[in-house]
Amino acid sequence: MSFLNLTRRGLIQTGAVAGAGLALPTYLRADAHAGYTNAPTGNTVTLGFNVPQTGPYAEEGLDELRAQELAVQHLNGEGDGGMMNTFSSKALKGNGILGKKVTFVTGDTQTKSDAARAAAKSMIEKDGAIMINGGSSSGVAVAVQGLCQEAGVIFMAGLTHSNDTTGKDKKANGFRHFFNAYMSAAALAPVLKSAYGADRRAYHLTADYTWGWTQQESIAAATEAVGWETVNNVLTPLASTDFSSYIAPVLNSGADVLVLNHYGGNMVNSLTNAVQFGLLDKEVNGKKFEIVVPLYSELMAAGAGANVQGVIGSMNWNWQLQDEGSKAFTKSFGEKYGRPPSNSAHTCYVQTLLYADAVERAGTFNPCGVGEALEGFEFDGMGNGPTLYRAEDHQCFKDVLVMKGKENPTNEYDTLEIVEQTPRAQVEYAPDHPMFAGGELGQCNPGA
Amino acid sequence: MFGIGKRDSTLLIIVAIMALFAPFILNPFPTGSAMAQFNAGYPDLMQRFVIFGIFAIGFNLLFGLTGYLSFGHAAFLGIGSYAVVWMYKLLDYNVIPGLFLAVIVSAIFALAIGFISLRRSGIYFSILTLAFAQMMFAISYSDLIGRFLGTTITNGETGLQVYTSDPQILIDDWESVPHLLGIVEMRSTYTLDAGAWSFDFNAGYYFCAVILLIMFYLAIRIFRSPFGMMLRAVKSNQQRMNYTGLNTRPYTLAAFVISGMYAGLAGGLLASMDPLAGAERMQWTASGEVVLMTILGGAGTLIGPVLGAGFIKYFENIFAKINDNVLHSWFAILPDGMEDFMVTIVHPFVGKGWNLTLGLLFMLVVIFLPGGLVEGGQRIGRVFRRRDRNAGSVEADAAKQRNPAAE
Amino acid sequence: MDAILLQILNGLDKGSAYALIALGLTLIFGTLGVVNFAHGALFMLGAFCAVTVQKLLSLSTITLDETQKDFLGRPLEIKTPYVESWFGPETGSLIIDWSVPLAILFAIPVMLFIGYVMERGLIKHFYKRPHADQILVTFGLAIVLQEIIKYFYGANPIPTPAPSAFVGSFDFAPLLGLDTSLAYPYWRLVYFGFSTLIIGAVFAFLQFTTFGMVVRAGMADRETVGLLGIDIDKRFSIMFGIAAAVAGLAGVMYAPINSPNYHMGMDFLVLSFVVVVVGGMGSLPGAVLAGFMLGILESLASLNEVKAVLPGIDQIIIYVVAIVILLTRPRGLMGRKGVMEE
Amino acid sequence: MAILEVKNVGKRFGGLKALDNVNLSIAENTVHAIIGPNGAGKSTLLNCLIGKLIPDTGSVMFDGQSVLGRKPFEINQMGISRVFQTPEIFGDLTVMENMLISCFAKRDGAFELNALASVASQRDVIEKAEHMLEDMKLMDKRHMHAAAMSRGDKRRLEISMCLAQDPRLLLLDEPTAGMARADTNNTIDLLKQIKEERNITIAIIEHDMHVVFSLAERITVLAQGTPLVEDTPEKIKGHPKVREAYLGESQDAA
Repeated sequence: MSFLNLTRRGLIQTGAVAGAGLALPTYLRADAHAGYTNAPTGNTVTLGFNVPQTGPYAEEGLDELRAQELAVQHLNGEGDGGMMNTFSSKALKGNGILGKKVTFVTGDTQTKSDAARAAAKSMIEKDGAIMINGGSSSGVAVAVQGLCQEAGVIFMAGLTHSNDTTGKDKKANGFRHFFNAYMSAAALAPVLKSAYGADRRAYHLTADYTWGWTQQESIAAATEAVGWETVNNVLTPLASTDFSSYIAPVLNSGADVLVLNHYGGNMVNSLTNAVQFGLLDKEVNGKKFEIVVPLYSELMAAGAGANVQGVIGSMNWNWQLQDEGSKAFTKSFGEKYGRPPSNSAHTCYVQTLLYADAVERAGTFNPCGVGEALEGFEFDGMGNGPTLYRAEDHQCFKDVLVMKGKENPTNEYDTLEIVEQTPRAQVEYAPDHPMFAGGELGQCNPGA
Repeated sequence: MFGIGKRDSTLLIIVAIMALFAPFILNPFPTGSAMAQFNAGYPDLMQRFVIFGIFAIGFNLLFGLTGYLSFGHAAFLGIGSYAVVWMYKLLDYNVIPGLFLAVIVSAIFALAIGFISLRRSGIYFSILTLAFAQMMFAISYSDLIGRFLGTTITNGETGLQVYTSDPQILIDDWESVPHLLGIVEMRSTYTLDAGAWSFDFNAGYYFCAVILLIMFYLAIRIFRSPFGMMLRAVKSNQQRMNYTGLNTRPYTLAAFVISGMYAGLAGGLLASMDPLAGAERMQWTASGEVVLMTILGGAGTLIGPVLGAGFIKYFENIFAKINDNVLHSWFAILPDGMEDFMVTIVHPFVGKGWNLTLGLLFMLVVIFLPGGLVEGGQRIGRVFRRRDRNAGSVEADAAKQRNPAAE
Repeated sequence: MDAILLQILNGLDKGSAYALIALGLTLIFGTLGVVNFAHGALFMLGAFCAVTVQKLLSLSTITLDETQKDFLGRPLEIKTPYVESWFGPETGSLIIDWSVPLAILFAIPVMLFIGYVMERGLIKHFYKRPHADQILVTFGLAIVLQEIIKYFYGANPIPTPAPSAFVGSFDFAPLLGLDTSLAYPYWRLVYFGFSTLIIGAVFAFLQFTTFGMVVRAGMADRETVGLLGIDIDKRFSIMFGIAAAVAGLAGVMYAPINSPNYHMGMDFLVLSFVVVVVGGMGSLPGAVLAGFMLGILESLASLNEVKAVLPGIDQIIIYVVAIVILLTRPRGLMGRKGVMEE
Repeated sequence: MAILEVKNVGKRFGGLKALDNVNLSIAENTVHAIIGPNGAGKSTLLNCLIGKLIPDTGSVMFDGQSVLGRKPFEINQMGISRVFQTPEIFGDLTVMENMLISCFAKRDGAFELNALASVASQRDVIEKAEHMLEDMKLMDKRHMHAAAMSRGDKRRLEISMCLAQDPRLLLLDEPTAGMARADTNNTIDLLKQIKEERNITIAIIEHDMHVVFSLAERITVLAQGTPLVEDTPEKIKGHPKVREAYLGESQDAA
């Protein structure tokens, strides 16, 4: 055995030399001293925007892409500057990043881990992208985050709401601006209690995949803490399009609240089906029956139409916020694209600026330097009030919005209204919280 | 040579040369140029070309020869990937044990699924294989077995990956990514800059390419063997086979298992290049993709499936990345109005519209080239080689064996 | 007990959708011998007929309201649908409210036409081609159709509500003398009724009209009917149109149940093939029977009591049933010998 | 001595009695014809002999072994080859390949996983196949796709493939059905030649009296699922029962 080991190690030593000899030139071809993947050469730097462009989340991906394009414009000093004017850090000057003009490449995640990794790899290997930004599912975020860790580039996660992204699957090269299931639940529970009372019996329908599980776990724990009882939790297949057979039994279960731990098409359909069954018109246990959707998005609300009316949920950000940052972003996005930005657009926009800012402050594109600049970074002026990128798990902490479907929308974008802006302190948790346990951030990897 | 005929040797040598020089062939445009968008010579895509080539070759051994259309082959692809990642988790990052396990496990599954499904033929067989694969997809996607046992088998939708807490009993300090026997890391890449051009030579790609060549060689051997002839006989006339004293079942089952092993190997290689195994690799869309690859390239031909695989993967990875910015840069030389006009015209077909282009090409190919891309190649070949028509193309035989009228 | 009744009811409703789609598919697949991967796309086109009618009826004049502001602080645009200005607000909004049933009138000619054109322009040339080629061309067509819809309507689902008269649910419990609730949505009951009507109509058409009789004869033995000097090809084109219309109508009425999106056809594609094959190739009654059977079994498998014993069974029940049936009955429930078995 | 012994075989399809107490014995090295009007049960009987159908009663012994319950390929491997009414050949394969398959089946049995050996290296099989094609005058067509041949050639190929297996019993099911007169005569000549050159038992089911009387040494007449009479052709020709049951109507039909 030891002989074998020796041989192996011997092989490896020669191998390591050969490997290094093979590996080095790729990443160092431009700047022999940089020592990190895709060190930018010349006067441009390339960002990689990896969003779903086909498949069910294509519309969301499109909105993310719009925001990212806008961010690039602002970084390059075009347009009105948007949130760069309200951002508390003043490192960005509108002359690109570190004086290099920003260009970008795009990829299609198809909302599939494989395709997302292929697209990210192509941007890293072929186009020399220095960072990857975007996406709209937790599975994809975890997959691409792992890839970026291995490749040695920074990953800004886009829309990913699963606890795992900065929990058991967290990575040193990955950062998440979006909130997570735990924070949604922590923000929602008090509002739900005050709106519907403490004596409620909740029936959960949960999409049968990682995000659904963590969302259900979080909201159940938070609502139980305010006195609610969880009557049942039913896992629904992701591929379901018709949720009638899961909704039919709800009325006879003795529950008076239905919690839909669904996202995207699942949520649009399950909510539509639930309203069809007339759940919202019923009275159970002497109380009006209610539906809760822990994670909302503008596009889902648009897809579900009138069915969202009166239904409470949470969001990372909304264009109706009245702080200066949100107003500036909504204005410049609205003027360019004729529509208000979605919360995933906001996340991707902010992440692009934050990345650029971190590079400026670190004075290098080296992911380790950038990571260091982002870790523990506190700032304001990007919507959601004072914000922290926590060093321990790279989760962002900021105010969370509790939303409600608007009863009488005046136009197609006016589907949701802000019920409460839950302060950051209320949604914070310890880095070693059991729902986030199991993973390790590891060391930052600069690649080559 | 190598126990195969002259034409087949020629084909094998051509494929070998193409594989060897792929980094040059696939990167014909200077890096900075507008056309560089069409370059496909970067490690990830080159790896995908050969891996899906292996998958399609294997699928063709079943479908192209016996005519049995499996709609669940992606199940074996997924199994192969899971097997390799499990070996990473239990042993270390060496890819070899995992690849062996991938082939063995996929063979076992193929044996079981094939044994049951091959009791039926035609569309009934297709639906049986589809049903098995979709079941396996659902089970993996929600990790039903893992949940039942209270542990993790597939890690659900996130995909199976290596955590530092895994046993990894053979791990050494230097190991952090998949490697071949400790000799070379799969991601090692040497980049050759030649003037405005740049070419990537990636260890993982060459590893896959060598395996592709071996698998291609084996496929040639199978095609030209009595066994391969029997498989074509199955497709042609099962009744006559039975009354010629031949038992069709073990032939089809053997073909199914071999082709499942190819798929398992391909899946294993995917995880060898990129240490992650996701459930969507098993979904019916993935099974459908290999069917399309094979038909598109030319079912029943040797090289067709490889071409089909390359074609589809090229569109998925190259066309999807062409956004409006790129379009504007292409047409920048035109006057402003013309530029915008051209961008508007091309816009629906690229970027997020890449599916549309692919769909249209499927239709065009099948309408105008009934024998798939191979037939296209032959037609071009015929134009160039009118003088010695008799020599024919290497693929002519195989193409002719396509069923002229299946009805 | 009430839970089981409710699931059976729900299964009938789901099953009616499956049956309707499978019926159209069988008309093409089991009779013309064409593997039509674009059938799901036809269903999707039907649903988008409903969306289109809703959008057309909602075409509006725009006036600016200076007292209200939009999100950029500009005067708010107030939209008044033309139909409201033509017929008065009440009749106008009633027309918009009933856009889905109205869409049936729109969808029938449109889908017949699409089906007819598809057959004449494309499918016709593939009758003699291998099934593999049919798969490739119809799959390509399905992608093209859904990408076209995506281009014009976007990827997001579009809410297409049923008339407000059908909002809410009907409680069967008092009817059956049960003391719990057995509520089922009105629109789904309508869907069930509509599907049975269409299924009945198709069977009646094939059974009692000369046209139908010729087509049935052609299904059984195409050559002989051709020899009789009957232009069977033309009738088959019309059958293709009818199959498309059946799929389209299934889609129109489905729109209020789930907001239509461009890939809904692909979601139904695999399922509809399973239904048709379980029913047995070439058998219309088989397709209908299998549709209802799978719908009911799927619903029953999602009973909490069942899931407690077999977690995840609802995800795989369709496939388990398909495997069991195909292994015990070689040609599905009612399949004919020799159809798509080569 | 009898190579095939059919005893008390009966077969019903629902209410229809297709075969009723059939006894038949085919002697080695003879050409034995089974004739009878439509619906007499000829095809049913044949299918019982080759494993496609299993009779309800009775036994079928081939060379002392029962064939009942065996699968078609097993019965073939016992030494019974069958020629179909419409030639069953591998249409997508070349004539040579058709012949090779037959030869491989003879050499390697029902299944052999020789996936890596090249066909070209199997000299013994190739020689045998070529020899057979030469014998049967198909050598010049060996590169043709079998489906592209004339009906007569397809029949010739099918018979050759059966012969390549050196069967002990060759079953022919209306080998000239639907053929032009010239093709029919060719087929008759071919079968005569086979009969003369090879030690082989031939059982032939035929409608066409011309074929039957040109070839058969013994004839069994089947009517309504049961054997009416068995004798030499000369005797059968004059047999009043046969005339009554069969010949009168069939001469026009042929």
